[in-house]
Amino acid sequence: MADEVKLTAKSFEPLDRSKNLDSEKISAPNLTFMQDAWRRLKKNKSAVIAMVILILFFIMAILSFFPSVLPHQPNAINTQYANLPPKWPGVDINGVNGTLVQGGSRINAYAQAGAASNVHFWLGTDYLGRDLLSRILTGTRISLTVAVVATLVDLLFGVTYGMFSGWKGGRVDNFMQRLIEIIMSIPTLVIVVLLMLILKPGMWSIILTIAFSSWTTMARLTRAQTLELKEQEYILAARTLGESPIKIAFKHLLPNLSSIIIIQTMFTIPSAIFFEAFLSFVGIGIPNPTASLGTLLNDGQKNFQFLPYQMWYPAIVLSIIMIAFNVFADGLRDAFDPQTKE
Amino acid sequence: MEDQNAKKVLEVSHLKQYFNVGKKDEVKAVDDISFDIYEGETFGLVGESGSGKTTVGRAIIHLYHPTDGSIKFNGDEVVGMKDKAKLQSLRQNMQMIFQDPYASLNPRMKVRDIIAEGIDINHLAKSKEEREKMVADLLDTVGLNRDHASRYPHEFSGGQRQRIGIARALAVEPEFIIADEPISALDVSIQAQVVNLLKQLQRERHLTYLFIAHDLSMVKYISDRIGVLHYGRMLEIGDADEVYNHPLHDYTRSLLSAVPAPDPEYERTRTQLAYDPKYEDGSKDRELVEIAPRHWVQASQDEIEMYQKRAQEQGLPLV
Amino acid sequence: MAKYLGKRIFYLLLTLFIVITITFFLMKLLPGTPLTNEQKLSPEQRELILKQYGLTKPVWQQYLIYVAGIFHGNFGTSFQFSDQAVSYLISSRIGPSLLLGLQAMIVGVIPGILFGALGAIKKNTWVDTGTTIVSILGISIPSFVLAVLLQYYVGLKLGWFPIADWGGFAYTVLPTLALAASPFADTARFIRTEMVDVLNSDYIELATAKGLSRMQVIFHHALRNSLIPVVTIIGPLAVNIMTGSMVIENIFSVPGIGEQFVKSILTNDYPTIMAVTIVYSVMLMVVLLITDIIYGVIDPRIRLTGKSN
Amino acid sequence: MTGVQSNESILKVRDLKINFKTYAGTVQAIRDVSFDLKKGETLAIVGESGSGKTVTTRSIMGLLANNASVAGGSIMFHDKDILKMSQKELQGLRGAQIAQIFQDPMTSLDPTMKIGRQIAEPLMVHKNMSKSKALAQALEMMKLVGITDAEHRINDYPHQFSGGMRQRIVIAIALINYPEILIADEPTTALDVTIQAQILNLMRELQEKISTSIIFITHDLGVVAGMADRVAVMYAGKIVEYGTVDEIFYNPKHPYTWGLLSSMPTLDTNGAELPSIEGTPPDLLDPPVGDAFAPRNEYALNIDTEQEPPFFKVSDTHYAATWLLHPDAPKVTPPEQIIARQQQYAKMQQELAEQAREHHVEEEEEQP
Amino acid sequence: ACGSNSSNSGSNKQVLNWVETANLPTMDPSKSVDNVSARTLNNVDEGLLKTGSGNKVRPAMAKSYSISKDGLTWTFNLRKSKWSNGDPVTAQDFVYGWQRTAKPSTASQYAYLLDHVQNFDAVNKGKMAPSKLGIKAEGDDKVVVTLSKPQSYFKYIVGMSAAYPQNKKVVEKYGNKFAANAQSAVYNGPFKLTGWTGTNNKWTLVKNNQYWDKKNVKLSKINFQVINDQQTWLSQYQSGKADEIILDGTQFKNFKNSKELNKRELASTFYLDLNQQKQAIFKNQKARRAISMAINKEDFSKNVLADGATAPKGLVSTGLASRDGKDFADQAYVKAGTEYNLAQAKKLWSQALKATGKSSMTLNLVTDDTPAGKKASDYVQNALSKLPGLKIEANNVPFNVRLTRSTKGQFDVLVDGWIADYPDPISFSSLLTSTNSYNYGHWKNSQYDTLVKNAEGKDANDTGKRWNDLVDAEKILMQDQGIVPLYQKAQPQLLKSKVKGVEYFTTGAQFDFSHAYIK
Ligand SMILES: Nc1ncnc2c1ncn2[C@@H]1O[C@H](COP(=O)(O)OP(=O)(O)OP(=O)(O)O)[C@@H](O)[C@H]1O
Ligand SMILES: Nc1ncnc2c1ncn2[C@@H]1O[C@H](COP(=O)(O)OP(=O)(O)OP(=O)(O)O)[C@@H](O)[C@H]1O
Ligand SMILES: [Mg+2]
Ligand SMILES: [Mg+2]
Repeated sequence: MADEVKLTAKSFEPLDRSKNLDSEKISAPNLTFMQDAWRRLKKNKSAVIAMVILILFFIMAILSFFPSVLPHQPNAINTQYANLPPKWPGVDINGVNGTLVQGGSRINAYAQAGAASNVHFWLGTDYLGRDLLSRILTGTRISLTVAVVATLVDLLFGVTYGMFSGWKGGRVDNFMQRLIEIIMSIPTLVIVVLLMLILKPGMWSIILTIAFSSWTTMARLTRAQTLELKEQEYILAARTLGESPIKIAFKHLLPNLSSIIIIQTMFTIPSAIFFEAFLSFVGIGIPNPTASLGTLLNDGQKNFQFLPYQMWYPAIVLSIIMIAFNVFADGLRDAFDPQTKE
Repeated sequence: MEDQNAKKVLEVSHLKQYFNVGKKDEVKAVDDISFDIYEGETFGLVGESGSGKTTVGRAIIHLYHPTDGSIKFNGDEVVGMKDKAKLQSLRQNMQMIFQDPYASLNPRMKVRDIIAEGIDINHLAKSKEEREKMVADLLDTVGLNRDHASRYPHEFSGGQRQRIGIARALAVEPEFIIADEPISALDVSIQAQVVNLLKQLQRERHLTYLFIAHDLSMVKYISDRIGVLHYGRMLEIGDADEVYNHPLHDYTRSLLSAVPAPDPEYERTRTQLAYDPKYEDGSKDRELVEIAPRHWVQASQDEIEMYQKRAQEQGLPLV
Repeated sequence: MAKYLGKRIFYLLLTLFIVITITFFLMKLLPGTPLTNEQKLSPEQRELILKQYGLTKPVWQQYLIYVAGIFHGNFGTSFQFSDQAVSYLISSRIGPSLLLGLQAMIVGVIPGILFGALGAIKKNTWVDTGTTIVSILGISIPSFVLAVLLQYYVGLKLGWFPIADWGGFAYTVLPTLALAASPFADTARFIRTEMVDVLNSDYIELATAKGLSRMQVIFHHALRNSLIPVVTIIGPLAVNIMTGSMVIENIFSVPGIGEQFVKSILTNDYPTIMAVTIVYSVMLMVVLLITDIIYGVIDPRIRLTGKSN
Repeated sequence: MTGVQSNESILKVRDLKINFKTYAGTVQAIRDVSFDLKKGETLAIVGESGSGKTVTTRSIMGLLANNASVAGGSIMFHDKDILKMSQKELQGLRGAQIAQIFQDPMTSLDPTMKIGRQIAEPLMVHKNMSKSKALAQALEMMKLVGITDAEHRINDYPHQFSGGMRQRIVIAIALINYPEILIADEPTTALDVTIQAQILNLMRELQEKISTSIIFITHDLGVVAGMADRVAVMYAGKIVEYGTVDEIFYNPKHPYTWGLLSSMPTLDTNGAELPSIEGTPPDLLDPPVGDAFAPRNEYALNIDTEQEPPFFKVSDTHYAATWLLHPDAPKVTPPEQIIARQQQYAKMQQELAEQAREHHVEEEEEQP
Repeated sequence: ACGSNSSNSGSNKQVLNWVETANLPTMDPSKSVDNVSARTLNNVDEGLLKTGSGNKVRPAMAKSYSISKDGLTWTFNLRKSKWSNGDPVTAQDFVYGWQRTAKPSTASQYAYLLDHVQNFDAVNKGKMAPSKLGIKAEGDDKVVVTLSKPQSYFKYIVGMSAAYPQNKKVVEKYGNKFAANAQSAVYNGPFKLTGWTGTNNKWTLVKNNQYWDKKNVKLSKINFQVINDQQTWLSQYQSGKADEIILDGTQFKNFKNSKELNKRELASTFYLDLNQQKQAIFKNQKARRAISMAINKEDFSKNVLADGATAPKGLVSTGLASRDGKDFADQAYVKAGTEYNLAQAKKLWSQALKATGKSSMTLNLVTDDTPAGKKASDYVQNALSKLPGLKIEANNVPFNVRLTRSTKGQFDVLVDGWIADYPDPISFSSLLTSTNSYNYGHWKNSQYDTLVKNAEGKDANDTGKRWNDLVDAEKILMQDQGIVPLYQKAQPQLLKSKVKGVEYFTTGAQFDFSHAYIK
């Protein structure tokens, strides 16, 4: 029952309706869709770390365009200093003090090579005495370029193809899907190998071939999604208003495809990098003297037992980039999903 | 209520809309239906799920290519219309409000841009300011706050979203609106808000509605005339009160008997009529026949008499 | 069903035909002949050798002969191995590749499913984080780096398994592990995402409401439904593993078809390259067909219909 | 209507408070909810979306989301507090003594399991029944819920059934163990009227047969009128009014109930405008002081913004939480429709009284 | 956990585990073109004579031979010996084998080795019946070969697989499946082949009990396995699964002091061909010299290859042939031809470039993608890029593609290599004659041509003159910088110390296991 609190008569006067009690007044922060995604992304610590790492790698990759900022010329040969292990000035820990085990005993490789005491290579050198750090940096650039350009092609072509096919539907769609099926039935490696044999070997051929074989997945994904989206009532609404298909594609389809595209892109990038590495391993990768992470790994693998650093460092860099891309992709996916519980 | 010789806004005759024609899973979603809608009236279309209501609406607004039949809007044939200018004017004069307030708004567009889409397409605003003002006015019209223009759809409740959808349709100042179950996804208390808004807009702007729903009480409340759809066929057309109070077709009767009312006493006594689709089977040719004035029922020649008797029993004058 | 299968097989053959045609003419663009010591051959000898390989006829005739040969299982003669039929070469080498691929799929996919499911069940706990990290690592390390590490540490240093060569189960262990990393990681991640969705679905709630324990819910309802989309990736993945094992085969000296493919590329052995391509395509298409059928078995909703989407 | 009813409460919910931890803060989804469920009765809970109906029932099933926390209260089922039960005990409870029917028949069945097995599963889990025996019972249950040709359909998958049929299957699953309590969370919202009518009839019939108590959740007052013995009206995580179905429909006291009732057109509603409840429900992250309904209430008093209204007794079975029932409150005229309803109620009461006199039947009185 | 049964218990078991880096493509003596089959054939079959360590020739199927005065008739007296199936090896088998190699339908790519044999050209072109080839059987145990011109090194040629005897019965029985797997061939050498299916990665040589000298064959088995990966190979060696490994540079460095190390020299020179037909600038000697002088061969072989390879003295490799204790390479050494002098190189290149009227040019450098090829590519590209106005584009291509591109002249600078077929300078010298198809750079020098021609013809029987002809030719080649020598290959090998008696020679098949044993 009602507990007896002091209730004044005034309490029982009708509430003044003019007093605005509408909770609707509180306006939501005025953010664009991208800003909202960005805000969510910023909340995801691991994704932010991954993003920072990626940005760092991209910066380093771009900086490596200017050889003057690199510790050494990446392609400069100095055979006197061939196969020197890492040496960090002032640090005397095995692994970074310029010593290595040779013929069963630990020797000072720098002394053996007659290097002055001020000579040090942070990550060691390769068989031509080229600085591994500088090569890893340029190698990262090449690998990222391969990945990014291949992905761009993939995006522009794959997405357009998928959207068109899905939007048109019917016979056109059927035909376009058959075409994709045919391309997909040729194993990627076979396509790449065939194209590599025909084209002049080089970075651009690799990019082209990787792009050529990877866009089908993107196209299929966007097509499936487009098929679903085009039945959505907001698309129908746009059609009843007389919006042109092109505009519908840009205003309605693309934004709603964006997360799936981004995620797929984030998977394409690492696989392109891997593929390049793999091609180098098979012996049809980037031509020398250009380094890519793949060629570096391939070179390093051959002497893993005696010069383990030559494989470890490129492998670590590659793995970090991969992990960063994966984590970042996960983060982005969550950020672009408004359903994500924050 | 419209008078007999009011202008026909929409004339649908022998409309057929089949899907997957020629395949095993052919669906006759709409099978030879005809009806007219007069200027200023609300024509309610009811029927159970899958009866073809949405399909009718979409065929009228040129989202589908009908298999057969004709749809005339203000006297112009819509089916197969190719003329760009005419199409654009059709799209300006005829609009649609959708069923699902969650799926009908692009989640990645601001309310402002959603509402202004039609304005942009038809170049109705000469400047950015004018566009802004039009949007604000539309928001006012549908009872939303002007500030809401900068928000995203997901920040609104179902009822508010439906208002945004209405504002979008109104933006091009149409004269005819197809409302495809605009309230069935909404909560009861919100339904009334939306229905009130639609009614108010009709009064202010002399709109004509094709109102699709399966909630019969709401359809009856809002409509002037009602068509009952079943298995893609129109079974009964008549004035709202007539159809409700004196249903002639068995299906309509069964449908009405299934509607629960917020009245326990009535509910205790209500019995649902079982429906036997014998007056619908494909064995006979049936047509809409005017049994009582302005009250049509789908019947074959030999069934007319039976319906006339039913009408008489309910005290309806015969034609 | 029969009609559906018929249609699929028709498409399969059509695709195969196109693949054959494309590869054949691409190969014709490539430089090189079966001759390694071309310089020292008399023109007569040259002619004879080319004739032996059927390379003196006009290209379109070669094409017809080739296509006709395929129907009889004849893929021509290897350039690398003189007088060896390519079909023999491939059939004698496909076994180890298939075995490795199969083992790797089993070793990768099953723990992958368990790992992924575990992550989903323990969503947002340290278990989830742990499984995620492991599976990301699985994706992030190139298989050949893993192979080198396994070979050096497990094979040479620990001496647990043979370093290379082929000759019994023990020899398959290291290559299988190196190969299994990527299917493991892929399935784990896929299952996790899928399972999180499934666990949020109404029927899982109903299952819980029936009084099923968490484990019963997961094994009777969640797992099967999470598997549906995974099946679609497993097919191509399996083919990739079986065909993409060339690096692993190379490192572990496995006499497989992948290793042979690399050698064929390096020795311009075009008939073999072409045949391997065709074999790969057939495998891919057959696997895709099988996955579609399995898909239907797991998911009754799409059973017996001609629609694959 | 209903089967055997008694006065025995098999479920007592007291002062239930449930919060959800979210990124934005704590959502106070259930704020002090108390009600009883009697043996054999149907209790309807109505209220608009987000008012806490589902959360209430989920807490009864012990199925709260991970981020939920029970801030207080108890749910006594046969003298045991469900909120304090272990997972094992809860598993024993679910699907055996308490079962649930969900809203959407299209998604609540496992798409990859034969429906026979799905129906039989609770038997196998709770009664350790062999599969074949359980399937035999499942078949009986399928027939009971009106699935024609059950023998053949027992091996079908959910997608081979229509929505109405699927809902029957869901009901069969819920009833297979003859539960004491059946929770139906909007079981017909996704269905159209004719199917809805069938399902409701079915539920009534089954209730009679197995005399289970039903908690029926819906926002469709028409359905409530036909199904319920008693009704609880929820708003913003609270029950604002409860009583017998007649009391709620013919003599509602809370302005929110008024709004609900009058915003629904009946077949004979006419007129230019439907009365409607303007505005939107409050944000439960930060529930307003006083009466949560005040901002949307045209009869709001000053005190509504200051203090929460307690329950005022209308009759032994009817309570409403509105300051309008306070003796000091001004007399307000409810909306027309409500007046009409009250008049009808008065008439009914009168008739009833007359009948009672005539037949000398003693009316049992319910205790609050 | 496994495989423990084979490794250590083998000390008294005469089993050798050998590694190859490529598959065995054929066992048909007429068709063998590669190292692997040459090596295997050399141990399962035997020709008239056999080349052993120190390039010494010793009797094999022929217990003795004689040469006519004019050097044109060689008579071989066969010993009694048998094929592995028990058939006797007869003079007819040699006649049959040689005819088979020579006739065009066999399409033997190494048939040219027999080009001094009378009528070879006509037979090889199909213009004459094979029976007209200058080889005759006199009875079962005498083979008489008639040459069209004297050939002092013919003794080496008769030991090569193209000149092996062939069992007509067996060859005809198997037709074109002859020697396509272990069963479809017979062997007359110390071992016979088993376990080879034609395409597999493993095969085994087991002692041939029909071999005439079987009492000196100690090994009962030689297991071969194909390993493609250098790191894997080393691991296999270290774990005792392989008894030998050819080291790469880094590995070499780590085993420099190992007792198991054998530095194996090879009669193999790698050099650059400069394509005069494609790039006119290479017609200019200055340009060619500039290229040579820009490359530090010493540095490359010692520090980059670092596997014991040496800086070459010219085209003909060191250690291939000597006369009066003087090595051919030393005698023909022209310092300027291999010297490194960057300053001079730049000067010369500028001059040459000016003469063409261009200020800069881009040249492509074609190498194969073997590890050594890659290293050469890296190093040479870097070195040449230092020349003014020169940009080098490197093309690393698979070995067979490199061959194709060489033949078709699709290169500007080519890293080419040659392994002597037999230990005579002519094996190298003949390469650079203007008509030789291996002369990919199309360097032309009539004096050189004449000198080589004299060595093969007019002076063929006069060892001294012939020697001088070839030395002079080599000098001309290097003075004119017809090619740019890069390095002389080495094969540092680790061989388990328990393995004894493996015979090594620098040309052709390289290894002979007939006297090897396990201690
Ligand atoms: N694009 C299509 N392809 C195939 N069949 C279709 C298509 N659209 C609708 N149908 C079928 O046509 C019939 C009528 O569908 P429609 O959507 O018009 O029904 P409705 O009356 O609007 O039902 P609801 O009340 O469920 O919205 C249904 O059986 C439906 O399955
Ligand atoms: N897991 C959760 N986390 C946070 N908030 C929740 C959660 N579950 C429910 N809520 C909130 O609790 C409140 C009550 O929700 P509930 O689902 O009980 O409403 P309802 O009355 O069943 O509504 P409807 O008619 O839409 O089903 C809502 O405000 C909802 O947002
Ligand atoms: Mg519809
Ligand atoms: Mg709910």
